[in-house]
This record gives sequence, structure tokens and C-alpha cells, in this order.
Amino acid sequence: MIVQVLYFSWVREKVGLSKETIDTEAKTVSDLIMELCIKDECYKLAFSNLDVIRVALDQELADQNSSMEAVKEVAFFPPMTGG
Amino acid sequence: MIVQVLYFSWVREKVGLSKETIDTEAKTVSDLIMELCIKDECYKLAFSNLDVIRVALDQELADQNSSMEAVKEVAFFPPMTGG
Amino acid sequence: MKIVVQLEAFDPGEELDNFKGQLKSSGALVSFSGIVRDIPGGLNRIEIEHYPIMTEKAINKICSEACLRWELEDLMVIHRFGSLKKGELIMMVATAANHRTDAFEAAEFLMDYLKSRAPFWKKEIGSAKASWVVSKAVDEKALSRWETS
Amino acid sequence: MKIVVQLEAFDPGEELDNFKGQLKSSGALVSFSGIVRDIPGGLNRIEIEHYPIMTEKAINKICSEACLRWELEDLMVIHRFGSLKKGELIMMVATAANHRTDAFEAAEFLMDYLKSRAPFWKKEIGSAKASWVVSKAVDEKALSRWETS
Repeated sequence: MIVQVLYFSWVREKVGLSKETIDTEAKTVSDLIMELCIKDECYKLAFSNLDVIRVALDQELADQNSSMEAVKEVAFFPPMTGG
Repeated sequence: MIVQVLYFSWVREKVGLSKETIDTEAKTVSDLIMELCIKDECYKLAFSNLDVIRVALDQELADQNSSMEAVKEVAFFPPMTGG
Repeated sequence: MKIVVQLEAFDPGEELDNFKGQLKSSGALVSFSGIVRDIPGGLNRIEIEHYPIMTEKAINKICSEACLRWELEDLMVIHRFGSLKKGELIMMVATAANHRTDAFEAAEFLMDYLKSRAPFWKKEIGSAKASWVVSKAVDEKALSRWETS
Repeated sequence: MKIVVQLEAFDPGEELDNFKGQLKSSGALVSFSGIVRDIPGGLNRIEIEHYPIMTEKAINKICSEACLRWELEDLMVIHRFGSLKKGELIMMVATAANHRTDAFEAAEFLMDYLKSRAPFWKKEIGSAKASWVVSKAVDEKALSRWETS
């Protein structure tokens, strides 16, 4: 399954990328995070504290245990600070 | 004791005056209202429902049983509708 | 701290910009504007009567109280009297604070007190008849939120 | 209903006047403006990053929810991204309703959700260092006020 993965704020800075295309078999967001952390040290750094990682699936807020089924775009970022 | 008595809104319209000077021996606001009601029918009309009569003594909100001692200006009006 | 009771119409945008322009440190700015609404049957105008010396005293007191209760950098109250047309601004309140909760609460507090404790009375003059606006129980009740025990 | 996410600076007074100008029946108009504050040591600028497609979706959703919950004639949300200087407006919300409680509550609701549920991230660039603004527990907690059971 091909997904676009987006990173924002300090997650983007730690990963060193704002966007990448990934071929994954991950069933949940957690699976995807684990896959990424195995791939490279920079992801381990970015995802070292999962409490401050938020995720959106196809631009809708989701949980780390949400299913990746039929998802086209995943975004990882810290808690939002708008307003 | 000489006091200025002011009327606002429909109290003013019913009394037919916006201001008058009164020589009174009233000890409380209630006493003054009674004095006025004896004086003329128009006051009876204005003060027929005391629940909707508010009073200020020297420009400070007061009660109908507040003392008139040393008061120079009394104002009668309905509940306020500012804002 | 700008507190004005005036006969003249005013522009909310201009007042907001002026108020914002002189702020030094605030992160949150709340404004409330009260606008003359239409009435069933059509409104000709409203007339606002007030009790001049008491109006100033009452508004000053309400504003001082707000400054004691919340961390405000500044606040503003403008209230009109006299004759107003539909769509015109009756009054405007603005509050500035570091944090949005202070600015919001102070603005609501000012409004609740201006509604029921500042000596203004509104009369609606329609095409058919004129009548004094009746105070609402809900406005009196709103004040209980701010009572300190 | 004006919802804009923009790079450009804007004028709060002009926006308030435009918003007020197109209202037909409201008696109450509330606005909130968020302003860039200074930081200890001096602020050079802030940078606001956002997630474009999601930003629009999230703000639209928040606004629809506000329209369902309160009797509003209209509402407006403007939020900037990119580089902003001290004193500039980060964002502005305006709500118009017949009654002030609706306008106030809807504006506070919009602010609470924009703070923690719209994908914006602020970075403060000071003279010495740059750091991402950390979300506050109090902002997350503010949302619980609006939870429906």
C-alpha cells in the first residue's frame, strides 16, 4: 500500500523531511510508526515520546491505534498551537 | 429637608416631570414614595407596582427601605435596559 | 481606559483599531458591539434615556471592578444615548489581556453589568406605537454568575 | 460565512466593519483578535506552519458545529500563517447573533477549538534562540467545557 506521509513542526525538523511516499503493510498508525523507527534513527528521535505525537489520516484527526485501511495520506505532528 | 427628585423612563412619563424639588420629612425611600402618592394621583399611577421601581440616592443604587439621611438627590426609574 | 457616554454615532472598526493601536503587551483582544435591531411591524428609531452623573459613576465602578477581577492591560466602554436608527451601534466594549479567558470573561462581565446596572432606558419607536423596552429576567439572572461569596 | 487562511496581514477594524456591514438582523457582535506577543529576551518574529488542506477542513468543521450549537446570523474566521511580527494579528474570529450569550459562547467555542484542533504550529524566533510554542494543558482542558454527553 502506497501512502503519502507528512510531517509538521518539530516532527518535520527531526525527521528532516516534510513529505515522503512510503510503501507499507502497516495495519494501524502504530504499525507505521514502528516501521519508520526501524528504517532510520531520525524517526526514533522524532517519535521518542508518543504522548506528544498527534496523527491525521486523510486530513482528519485520528489515534495511533486507528486503522490504516484505505488511507492515502498520513500526517504526524505535535499538539497544535493555533489561535 | 430639601431633596431633588428625578424621574426617568416611564416613571418620568407617568409623573409628568423629569425633576422637582421637594421639602420632605421622609426617613426612608418608602416614606417618600408614600408622601408623593398622597400628593397627587400621577404618583399613584407611577408607583402602582413597586416591584418595578428602582431607586438611586445621590447617584448610587439603593433600596426602597434605604435611609434618606443626608441625601440630596433621589431618582426613581424602572429596571435599567442598557447595553 | 476609555469610557465615553455620547450622543454621536461611532464606527466599531475605527474604535477597535484605536484600542488595539495603543496596546503594548496583550495577546488577546475581545470586543462586543450592541446593535439596534428591528422590531415586528418595523422600527422607526430607538431613544435611549440616561441619568448623566450616575451613568458615569456606574460605568466607572463596573470598569474598576473588572480591572480588579481580571488581569487586563486595558478596557474600553462606549455607550450612546439619544436617537438611534436600526443597524446603528448602541454601545461597544473592548478588553485586552495576555490570556483569552481574562479578555472574554471581563467583556461578558462588563456587558452583564451594563445591561442591568447602568442607568440607561431604551424606548422602541415603531411605525404604529412606541414602547419602553422591558428588562429581562435572564439579564438579571446573568449577574449571579459574578457574585462573590 | 467568511473563512480565510492567509499569508497576508489584515486590519481588525476593517474586518469588523465589513463583517458588521453585511449583517441584517443581529443585535450582538463579538470579536476576538489574537496578537503576537513579545517574549523574554525579545521576539524577532513568529513563524506559523500549517497543514493546508486539513486546516480548511478543520476550520469548516468547527464553524459548522458552532452554527449548529448557537443561533448565529453569521461568523467569520481569519487565521494567518507564515512570518509575523510582534503586535501583528495572528487571527480573528467574529460572531453575530440576536442575543449576546450566543455570540459570546460561540466565539469562545471557536477559539478553544482553533487553539487545539486546527493544524497550526507556532515557532517563536527570538534574538538568541528559536523554539516551538508548547501546547498548554489549560487549552486542552478548555475543550471539555463543550463536550456533549
